[in-house]
Amino acid sequence: MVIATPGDADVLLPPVAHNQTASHVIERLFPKLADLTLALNTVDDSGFAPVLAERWERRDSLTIAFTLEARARWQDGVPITADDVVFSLDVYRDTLAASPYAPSLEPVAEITAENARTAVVRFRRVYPEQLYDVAYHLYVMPKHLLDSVPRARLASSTFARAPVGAGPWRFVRWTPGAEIVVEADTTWFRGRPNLDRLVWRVLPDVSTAVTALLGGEADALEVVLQRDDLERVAGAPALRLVPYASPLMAGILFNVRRPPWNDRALRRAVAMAVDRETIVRNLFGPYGEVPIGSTSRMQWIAGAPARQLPFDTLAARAALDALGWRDANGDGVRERGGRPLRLALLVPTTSRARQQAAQLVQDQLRRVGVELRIQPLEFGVFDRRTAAGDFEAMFFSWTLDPSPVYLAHWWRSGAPDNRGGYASPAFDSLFAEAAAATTRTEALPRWQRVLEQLNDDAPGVFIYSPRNHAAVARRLDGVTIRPDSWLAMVASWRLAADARP
Amino acid sequence: MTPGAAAWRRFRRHRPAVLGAGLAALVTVATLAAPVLAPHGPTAILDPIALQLRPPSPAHPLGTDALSRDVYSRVLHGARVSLTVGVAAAALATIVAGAVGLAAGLLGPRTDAALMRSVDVLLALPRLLVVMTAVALWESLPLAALVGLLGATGWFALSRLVRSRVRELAAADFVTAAVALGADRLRLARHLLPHVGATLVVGATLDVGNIILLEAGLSFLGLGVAPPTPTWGGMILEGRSLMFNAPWVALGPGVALLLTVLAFNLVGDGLRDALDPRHRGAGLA
Amino acid sequence: MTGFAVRRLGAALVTVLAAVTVSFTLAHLAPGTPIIGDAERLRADPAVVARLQAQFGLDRPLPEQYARYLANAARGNLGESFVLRRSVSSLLAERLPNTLMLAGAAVAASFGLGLLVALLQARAAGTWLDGLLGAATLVFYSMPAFWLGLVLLIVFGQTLGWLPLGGMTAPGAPDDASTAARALDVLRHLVLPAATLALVQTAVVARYQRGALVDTLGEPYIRAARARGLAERVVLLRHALRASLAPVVTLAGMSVPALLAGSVLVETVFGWPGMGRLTHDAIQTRDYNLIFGAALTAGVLVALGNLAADLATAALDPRHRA
Amino acid sequence: MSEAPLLELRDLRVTYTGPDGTARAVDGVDLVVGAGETVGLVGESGCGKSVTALAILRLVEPDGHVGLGSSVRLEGRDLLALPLKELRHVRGNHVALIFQEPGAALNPVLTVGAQIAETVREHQKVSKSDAWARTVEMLTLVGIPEPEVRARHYAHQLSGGMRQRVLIAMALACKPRLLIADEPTTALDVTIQAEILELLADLQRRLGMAVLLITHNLGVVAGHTRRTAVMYAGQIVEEATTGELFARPAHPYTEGLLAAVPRLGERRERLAAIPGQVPPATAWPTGCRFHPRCPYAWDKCRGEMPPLLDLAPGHKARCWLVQEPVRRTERGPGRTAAPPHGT
Repeated sequence: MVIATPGDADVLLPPVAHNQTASHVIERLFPKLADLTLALNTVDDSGFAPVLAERWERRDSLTIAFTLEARARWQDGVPITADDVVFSLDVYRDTLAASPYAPSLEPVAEITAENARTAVVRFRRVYPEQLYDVAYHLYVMPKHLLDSVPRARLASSTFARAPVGAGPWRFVRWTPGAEIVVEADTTWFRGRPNLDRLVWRVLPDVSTAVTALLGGEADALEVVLQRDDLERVAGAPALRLVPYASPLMAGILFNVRRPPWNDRALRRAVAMAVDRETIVRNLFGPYGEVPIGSTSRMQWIAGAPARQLPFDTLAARAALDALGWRDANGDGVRERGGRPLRLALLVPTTSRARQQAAQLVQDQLRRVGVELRIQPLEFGVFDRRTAAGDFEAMFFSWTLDPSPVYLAHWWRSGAPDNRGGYASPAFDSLFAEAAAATTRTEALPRWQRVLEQLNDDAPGVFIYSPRNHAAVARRLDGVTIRPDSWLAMVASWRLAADARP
Repeated sequence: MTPGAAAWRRFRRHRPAVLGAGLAALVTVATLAAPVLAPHGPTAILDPIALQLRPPSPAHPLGTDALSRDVYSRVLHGARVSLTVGVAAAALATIVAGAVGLAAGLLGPRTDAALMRSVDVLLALPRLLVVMTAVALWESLPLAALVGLLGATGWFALSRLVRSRVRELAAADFVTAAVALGADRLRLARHLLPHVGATLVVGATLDVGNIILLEAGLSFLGLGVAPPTPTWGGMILEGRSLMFNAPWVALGPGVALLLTVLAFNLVGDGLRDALDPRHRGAGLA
Repeated sequence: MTGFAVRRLGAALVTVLAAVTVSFTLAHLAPGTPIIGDAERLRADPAVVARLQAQFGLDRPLPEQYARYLANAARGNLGESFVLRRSVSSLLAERLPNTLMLAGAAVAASFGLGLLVALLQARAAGTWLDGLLGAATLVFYSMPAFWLGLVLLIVFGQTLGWLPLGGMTAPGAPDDASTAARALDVLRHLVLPAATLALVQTAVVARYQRGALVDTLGEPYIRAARARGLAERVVLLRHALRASLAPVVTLAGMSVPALLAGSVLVETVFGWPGMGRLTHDAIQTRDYNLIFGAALTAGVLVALGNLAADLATAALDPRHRA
Repeated sequence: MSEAPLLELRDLRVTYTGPDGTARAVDGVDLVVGAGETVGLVGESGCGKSVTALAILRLVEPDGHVGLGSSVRLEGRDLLALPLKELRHVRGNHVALIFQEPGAALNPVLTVGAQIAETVREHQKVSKSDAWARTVEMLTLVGIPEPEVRARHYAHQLSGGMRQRVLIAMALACKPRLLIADEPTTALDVTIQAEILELLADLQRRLGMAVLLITHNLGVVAGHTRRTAVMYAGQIVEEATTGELFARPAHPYTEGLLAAVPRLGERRERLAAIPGQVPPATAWPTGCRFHPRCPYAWDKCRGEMPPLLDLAPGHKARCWLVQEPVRRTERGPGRTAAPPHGT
């Protein structure tokens, strides 16, 4: 199967890889202890299936002991032991390796190898998603091949370009800028994948990827986002669209440290002037939706009936007037105390959807007398400036974690990814309550209040959450997609009976 | 018949050049009269849902883009950036080229050697890459800085032509006479300027086309003027990802770009043939 | 001869040095700091950042960084890419052949075609054919390469479906594919990008060469050759073309900067994994070492181009063999 | 009747059309060159003699046009009507041409030997090595030392005299029946001029070819040609045996030319020259074309163009003085006050 991918991988080593393509390949090659099932239930242990660990037991509220599968081997033949698990956590944690995933493993106090087949994980505190954190965020790597590599050099090691894993797939080759090939490991201890090989074909952008699919040069594409591309795929006889809930949510984030955007009422007025429905229809046609708040379709809390700010230009104008922002000089932009109501919005040049949406927002805000200045930036610069808080507003697009607990990274006071500086004791306490709930039924109303708090405070405008559609060739059967990671179930995909040679 | 009139006659007879001049005039008029000629504003979002990506029709002769803006109106307005940058940067480059060429030709062999060696080296730099690096590293560059950058990297070849023309003239009798009469170098430069004028005018005209292409290339790489200001290169960039679905988005600005550059190149060729009789025959038939 | 060689070598060295110096200056004049790894790594921990800065030598004063860079470069060590986390030389080694292939094909094609057009025009100077071809070359000369690429892509890639849409190889070629099959595959992918680059270059060659040919055809020795009863083909190819070739060959050697610039745009349009795209990405992500490495490579290529032009001129025109 | 002469030009007319109008560069020239004969064609530059030479081999195309009524017969065959392929067989093979600038007539990027050899191979079915042997032989013949080495040289490596020898070798390589030498010595040093002329004369004797020697210098034809035609403004103005011409010039132009010839042992500050310049070919004067420069001109000369008038057997001149010789004595040439140079 040829997978069209817009953009090459960076490195094929779990703790240091950053981009999508790399993570998709890595997920095929390296084993986790256990993995989420299709239900994406992160809260309790029933949502997990064994992978490297054949079973696990909770010894106390802070300890889980994993028993490793006896047949598990690295693809060079060396058996996988608990030492590898210990080693892997150490790599993730090493500041020299500087893994971006280290914060997700922060709740893990330590892992010890009780014997070759038993790895014992101790957590720092009691919370419902302990298993999720250690199983979902930790890939196990071969200690015997990586131990000798200096940690700061891991990313540039030869291993990171030609990894030896223990997943259902085996690395074949990586031709940078062109393709990455893996093949089915027929000896894998949980049974071989149906397909023989997977090829990631690097293409310059989604549109070209779609064209490659239409031309039969590729079989699958993770997301067809925009309306025109979707319509092209929908009209192609050899392809079909496989819908799945998207982990993505995008919108505008205010830097609330910068006046006048520290003014909650001003932010609310601006949020009310944004016609999110029109933007979503323009971008995605019928294939996207307006999120209920800071969540995406994929998260199980997305169905909560959260209260939102209405789209109401009149109310927005009235609110702005009331705040003293008026257009006295008739230039179409409101001002207060001689200062025009301007908002500089950083948008990465790499995202066509965000560029387009930003221009629509610009047009909509102009109608209520707010001038939006779009500043397109290369992604690296965009990321650096927003991380440093050097911005007034940013057009973000977040790939959310299956667990809503990770919303904390963005909104909790002083959290590492809280780029806009939003700080609300009310939110923090509501969040703590929600995260402590041990069942979904108990948690849902609490999460709804979390989302409503954010909607009310308007630290951002939550504009769109696409309805993801993978484009897949009709000759493929059994295509199941787990929303958080579209290729998670690829081992069970197969060629349709009539497509077999 | 004065030399000027003779040149004008030669230019008028040069049919492609007249065509080019007509085209250039048309583009200039379009630039100035864009607000009158364009049925819509360049950034006017007409109806983001119903009028998105409409193919060309009587209402929208060049179709609409993903934001339902009228491509025709945007192309008209896009001429402004292209033309402003092209003409201003070419003018700047020409002034520098003239100054450096005169200096090299008149200030003695040492200055000459130093300047021309430097020009050799500068000529070896890929212009697009240098400008690209500067633009990308400075994150957001005002239009004037872009003009400065394109002008500052555009004078190398022309300065060399000017210099050799100056050297040729310096050997001529009237210059020798002027030197014998004790004319200082500044005066001499003033004497010579009209004579290198032809070289400068031709060089400037041809460089306008080059610079317009360069600016479009930068915009195409996402390194140009920020949206929503329409630029042809930026419009082609927007149209690029849509080229399979809505080719008209990239087609309109591309043709406009082509015609504009073509116009300046035609005029430049015509001027060269008209002003520089030695060059006749080597140009375009 | 030795003097000639030394002078040329000196000029080449200066060219390379200038390329590096300009990129170094631009990079350090620009506001902001280089991105090491990426933003997330930066955010990780100020101590880590400092350590990485030290590791890459970015905490040193500028002149020292420059001197250090040159010293290392002279030893063949171009450092490590901050973003791609691989040695710059291995990245360049990987991408350079692709660009050379693309540019080489474009140069070869543009020369063949350009000379052909020029010959047709010069032979029929002043006729409608000359005018038509002249107009055609001027149109291509005035055409933005990236736009031409898009148009070719739509026509030959999408509408006609004759040629692939981008990249350099078809995906997932079996490991046991024959060398010939692989070469053919790359060739199919090469056609459109090379044609894009070549068509613009063809216009340059044709315009230049037509002028040179028309001038040469007016030379007494051409009339003398005709007077000796030589066939028109011999007069045109052996006498006129050869005698007028030197300037255009020089032009080819000097066109390396233009080709490099063109390759940035064309590689972006076609997703060709070459130097141009690498350089573009390096500039966009402020990958300093990679920018310098690319500039160094560009300088070397330009110098080699100039050198090749000198040698070719000497080979073509005995008057220059001094 | 007798056989057709080697070369016979009848009413040769060549026009060029340019931005300033139509130039009648050659305007009705009749000329005969017999086999083995040496004929001189003399005139100032711009009088049409070089164009005549080129027109013989149809080398004026495509810029120039040969008149419809003109004919150029080589042994009876009209070269003007010949298909290009057959004409090429004549060029360089039966009729060879050498030009005045020996440097400019050699291709700078090919070795001189290669240029001779290619001519041989164009006209004779010989192998490369045979052609090369012939090349060396010819270079030896024209008196070039170390011919093997010189053959591999480029034009810029040879002296002017050497180049002219090479051109002669090249012209003679195919043993032509007619050699047209257009100012073969003008660009050379005086001492070398004589050498080259001697060489030509010598070769002509040995190879038995005819030579049409074109020059602006009557001194060159003296002693080298049997007959001489004088050209002015596109027309033959006088034709006679060389001795007759020198002894009894009939046309004032010829007189002028003779006066301009430096005589041996005579040192003069300035050559006596004909006042004025050859008018541009786009605007020949009406009447006798020489009348604006002629010291004898009277009304008839301004109004009516004289035909070629027979003066003696084999001596013709295009001048009304032939009919009214008395006018010559009435007004001597010395009486005209002419500007020293043209403007």
